[in-house]
Amino acid sequence: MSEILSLAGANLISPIILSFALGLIAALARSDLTIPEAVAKGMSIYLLFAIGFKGGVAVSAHGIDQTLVLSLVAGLILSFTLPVLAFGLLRAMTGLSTIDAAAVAAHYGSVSIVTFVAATSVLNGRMISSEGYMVAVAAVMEAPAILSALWLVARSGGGARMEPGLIRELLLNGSIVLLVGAFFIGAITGEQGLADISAFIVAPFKGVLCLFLLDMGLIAGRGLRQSKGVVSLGAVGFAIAMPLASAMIGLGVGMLIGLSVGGIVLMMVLCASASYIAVPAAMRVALPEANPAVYLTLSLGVTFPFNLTLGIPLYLAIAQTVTGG
Amino acid sequence: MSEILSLAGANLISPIILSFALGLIAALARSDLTIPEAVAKGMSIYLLFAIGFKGGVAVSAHGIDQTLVLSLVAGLILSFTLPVLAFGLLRAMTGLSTIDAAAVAAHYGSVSIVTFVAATSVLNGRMISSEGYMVAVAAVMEAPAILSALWLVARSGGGARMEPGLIRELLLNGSIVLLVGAFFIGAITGEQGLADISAFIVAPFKGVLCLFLLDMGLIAGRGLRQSKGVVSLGAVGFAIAMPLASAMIGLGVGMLIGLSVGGIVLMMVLCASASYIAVPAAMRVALPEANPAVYLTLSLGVTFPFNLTLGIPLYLAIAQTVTGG
Amino acid sequence: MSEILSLAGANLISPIILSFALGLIAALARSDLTIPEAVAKGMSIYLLFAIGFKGGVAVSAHGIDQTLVLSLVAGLILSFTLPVLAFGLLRAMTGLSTIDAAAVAAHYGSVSIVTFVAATSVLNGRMISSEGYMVAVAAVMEAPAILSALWLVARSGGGARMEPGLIRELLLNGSIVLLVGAFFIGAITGEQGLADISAFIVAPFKGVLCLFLLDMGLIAGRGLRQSKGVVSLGAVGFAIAMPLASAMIGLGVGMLIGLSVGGIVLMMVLCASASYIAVPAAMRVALPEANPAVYLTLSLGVTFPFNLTLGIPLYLAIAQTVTGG
Amino acid sequence: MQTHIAKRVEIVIEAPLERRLTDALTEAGVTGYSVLPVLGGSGRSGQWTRDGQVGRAGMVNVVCLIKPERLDGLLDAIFAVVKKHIGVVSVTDAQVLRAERF
Amino acid sequence: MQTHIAKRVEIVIEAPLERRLTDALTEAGVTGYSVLPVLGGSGRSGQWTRDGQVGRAGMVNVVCLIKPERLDGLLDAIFAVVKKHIGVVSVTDAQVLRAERF
Amino acid sequence: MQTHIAKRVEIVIEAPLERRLTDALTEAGVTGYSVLPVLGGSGRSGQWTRDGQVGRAGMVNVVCLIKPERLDGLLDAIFAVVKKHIGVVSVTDAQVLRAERF
Ligand SMILES: Nc1ncnc2c1ncn2[C@@H]1O[C@H](COP(=O)(O)O)[C@@H](O)[C@H]1O
Ligand SMILES: Nc1ncnc2c1ncn2[C@@H]1O[C@H](COP(=O)(O)O)[C@@H](O)[C@H]1O
Ligand SMILES: Nc1ncnc2c1ncn2[C@@H]1O[C@H](COP(=O)(O)O)[C@@H](O)[C@H]1O
Ligand code: NA
Ligand code: NA
Ligand code: NA
Repeated sequence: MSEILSLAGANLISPIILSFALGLIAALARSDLTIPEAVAKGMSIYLLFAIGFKGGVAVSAHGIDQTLVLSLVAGLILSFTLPVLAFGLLRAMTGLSTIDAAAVAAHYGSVSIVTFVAATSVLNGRMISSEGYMVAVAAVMEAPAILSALWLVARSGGGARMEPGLIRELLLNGSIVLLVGAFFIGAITGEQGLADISAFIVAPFKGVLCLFLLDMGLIAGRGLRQSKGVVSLGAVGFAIAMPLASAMIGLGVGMLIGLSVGGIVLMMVLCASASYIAVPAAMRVALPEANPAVYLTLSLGVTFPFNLTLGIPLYLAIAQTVTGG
Repeated sequence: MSEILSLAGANLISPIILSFALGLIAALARSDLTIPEAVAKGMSIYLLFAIGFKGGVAVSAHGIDQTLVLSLVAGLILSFTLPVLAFGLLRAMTGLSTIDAAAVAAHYGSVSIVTFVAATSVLNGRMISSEGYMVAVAAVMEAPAILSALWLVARSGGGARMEPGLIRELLLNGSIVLLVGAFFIGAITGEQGLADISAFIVAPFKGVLCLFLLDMGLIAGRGLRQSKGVVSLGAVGFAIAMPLASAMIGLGVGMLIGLSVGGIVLMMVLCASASYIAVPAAMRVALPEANPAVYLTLSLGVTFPFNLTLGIPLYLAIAQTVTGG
Repeated sequence: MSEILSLAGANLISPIILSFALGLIAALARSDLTIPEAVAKGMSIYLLFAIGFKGGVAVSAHGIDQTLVLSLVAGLILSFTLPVLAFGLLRAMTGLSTIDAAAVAAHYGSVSIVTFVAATSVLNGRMISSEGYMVAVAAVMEAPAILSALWLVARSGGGARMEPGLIRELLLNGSIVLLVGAFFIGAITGEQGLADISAFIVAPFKGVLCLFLLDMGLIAGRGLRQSKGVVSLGAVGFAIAMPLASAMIGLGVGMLIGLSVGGIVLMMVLCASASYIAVPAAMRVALPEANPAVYLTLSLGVTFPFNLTLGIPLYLAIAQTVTGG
Repeated sequence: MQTHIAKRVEIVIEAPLERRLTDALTEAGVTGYSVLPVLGGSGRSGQWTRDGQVGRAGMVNVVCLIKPERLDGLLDAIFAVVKKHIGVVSVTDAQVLRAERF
Repeated sequence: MQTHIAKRVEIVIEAPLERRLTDALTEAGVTGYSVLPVLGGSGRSGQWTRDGQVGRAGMVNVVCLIKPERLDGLLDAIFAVVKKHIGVVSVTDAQVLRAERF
Repeated sequence: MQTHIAKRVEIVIEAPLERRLTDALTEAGVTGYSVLPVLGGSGRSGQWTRDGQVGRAGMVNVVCLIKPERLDGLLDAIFAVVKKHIGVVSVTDAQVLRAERF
């Protein structure tokens, strides 16, 4: 226990977490500090490209082992099914309408790439290796949850629109294409490719992540300020209970598949994290009646900081304890 | 021959080319992946500054040899005359109007700095040195072709507008000023200056180039999708024949001047590449009747990827064979 | 003397200064070279974060010595009082109205972070260490001068508006929050934090500074072109006399407090430099009747380049001579 | 200079719906439109800003000049898209040069 | 499609005053507004451009659709903010869908 | 609040011609104008977007408020620039505060 706490403590005083805290505080204090939209988008492109590329290189180096396909399939199934769990929890814990609950559920079945990146960075800092293809699992988990949410609404007789072109749009979403594309470029060019561009995608990575998290903190803080009274205590409880529950499922799945400790932690983080970039945009198209303030507050305002600060070290400690690693 | 192929193959699986391919595929598949305009412009400023600076440092290190002036003069003459060749080929191979043909010709007399940068990066990867001032030759070749195109139209009785201020605008074009300015800064501050900022302009250079080519791929792909039916097969043939012909002229000129193998390759690339940034904007002012879809499709949609993938390794192989280098 | 000149000469041929000169020349020659607003803002965020972080790390490494509090208090007092000196000089040397003079005075009591950064970079280049907390002094000196200027106007019966919320806005200004926040992150995470992200905030720092100064040169040049006839010779004289006088005051204060030579130079630079980012925006709110062309021309068009080129080496030479360092 | 009567329709709509709206405009037979960025704003659904956003957040302003006789059909097409969504539509009387373009 | 008469008020104002203007709009009871970026321009106080700016420089264009009867009160509120500052205000007659929103 | 009749002229024009247009406006005696960015659009010459563009591509929206009596001269000046180029021009009736500025 004290080990977990010291781990969490060490995690909390990293530049990454403190940058997020700075953004959060600045926004809550109504500072006019902002990061231009183009710069924020540029950093997110950089992070997706770098993480995808490094994942691909790792696969090219260690080869494709048999758990790769299992992991991808598991990711797919998890992304399809976690929303059902989330939906159930939401109906039990909150008074949200079917549509709002389904929309929130979509976010929790999908993933937050930044949380994934932060977890990778914690693993790297502790010299714990992980399967390179976990980044492909992350990509696979982005979209299916949205379809589950639409199905949940349809089942309840709600007016979810399975718009023509929506599935296509989900699969060809910019972040997925970039992540998967960079993964393949990394897998094809391998160590040689990495050597070519590591001064760009490896060395400054953590620093860029700091500024990106500063921005995330600013957005989360602004969102929290806007959303006073929008979410109930029960909803906040959900936003902490759900990642914990999902992480346990991720733990079980990861062990079943036979992932390394690092891989298990990343699988837990993928399950536990909630999308706040791709899914919100999809929801505006597919479930416009759902209230954005609710799902953004929960996923970006509560679950994201929870995972970033306490979740990741906790998942790591649990994974290490359980696997004896 | 098999050597050329293996060279081309090695070139094709570099992160740079694959990033371009990723952008192209993403755009053709209608993914919503985009790079913000400000980020793309920022990267292009970075690349121009870095390439100019490094060229200047190289000149300050190796001194000004007698071929410098010859190269600049040759570049000027080539940029003035290549459009005439292009215009002739276009009239022979395509049914383009005088004005469209002249506009296309202007692009092929000018240069693509990104192609030049990609070639430099291939040379560096093979440890082939080249004259630092080739970057100044590139700058010198940007604008003259535009004047030739206007002259071609005027000669045919067309309504080319030699607008007041146009020449001034061409010479003080942002990319030329930045490239030449950075060249002088590099030449003045030399190795000491390079040591100061090499962690910025040397180390991450190739990585930035990848993201920039991703963007070029996105733009080229979007252009190709838009321009279905705009360009004839003859025009596409021109867009491949012209760089090959120009490269041969560049080869002859480079040998005549006495450039190194690396310098000859860069001279071939400058001749073979076609502008798609500065010249299109100038054409909208000077030859507004010309159809932008035609010249953009040919220069960015056909010639640029051709040079990037097959052209550069081919020119290198030819230069090495001919010079015995 | 000749030593000062050679120092100034060495300073003048650094990539940083030459980049500024390039921007200035490009703008004066009406080149269309521009840096996108988002990129410029991104670079300024990077610079503030990096400089704040490094200052914090320095404090965490060397500990808080007793001069820290003295320096902060001195910075506060200087920022409050320098506008009075500036106002007096302006009334003596120029025919500016009370309101214009007060607005200009506010700029000279505040600081230019970029000048501070350039000075740090000169000190680093000469291996002269300085107190890490000088960056906190810089933050402390940003805002008070604005209040002094409003007081100067009110005293003269002018209509300065002490708007509700203005003080809050000044203190929570984005640059102050970022600088101070990064300082604390650096102080908390210390050498370990620096090691994590030094490839991002240390290695490429000077290169980013070059591009940022290129942009400053472009803005200054555009401003100078616009402002023909706006400022009198007397005002230009002020824009050179004021930094010299302030630097001397900074020298005295720095020695009194017991700063190191590097610290004294930075204190001189803080006193001598004039704001051109935060204060102009505040003036538009608080003193809208003041003419922006006047204060921007003086602070960005005259004092900034003066400090950058001649001022910094001069202050360094003086500090070394006086302290015998 | 000869001018012609036209209607200027401006639609502030959520960015994720931009393509759906412009597709609807095209189907309704407009000859062109322009998309202008919006930095931020406020409405019944609260305040928002584009600052620092990474996803397709915020609103865009789609401007469409049309012949007056097309207005009704166009508004129907627009309404079908914005109906359930956040957004405002305004129409102003305008005059255009080169009527043959609209 | 049923439309309703409205006024479209557009204010080009210095960026540092944006928040003060939108606060004044909100106090004057408008139900919403949109802020559009301006890249550059020219006026009595000279020419300017956003290019390369680091601070809160330049102007923004605040657009506000309102019921006609609110116009006078709104213009007073706007004028109190822009009075001493750089900026221009224009009003056009417009028609809006979904009148209940304004 | 006293308002004055004016015309609001909006020109969507190719970015490379921006300076030529604003020079023509200034020569035609306008007292000011604002340039707004356009993200993308569609017209007879196809669809376009600013995304990822490096050069001076795309269009800008130049807005100009003028006294009604200046309109004709202004449209002539504008037309001389846009004639051969891609672009649309619209005029709406407007009212402005502070008439002395126009
Ligand atoms: N009255 C209005 N005038 C101008 N823009 C508005 C107005 N009402 C809403 N908007 C814009 O439309 C967005 C959505 O409005 P709403 O659906 O009311 O939340 C707002 O955030 C504004 O950008
Ligand atoms: N007549 C006008 N039409 C459109 N925008 C204008 C006009 N006059 C001024 N502006 C805008 O308002 C800003 C300030 O104008 P001014 O207060 O006259 O300097 C200018 O820089 C333009 O962006
Ligand atoms: N009817 C229209 N309404 C609004 N903008 C238009 C319209 N037609 C054209 N545009 C804009 O003007 C640009 C050029 O139009 P065009 O010359 O028709 O290709 C388009 O890409 C749009 O941005
Ligand atoms: Na999840
Ligand atoms: Na060429
Ligand atoms: Na000062």
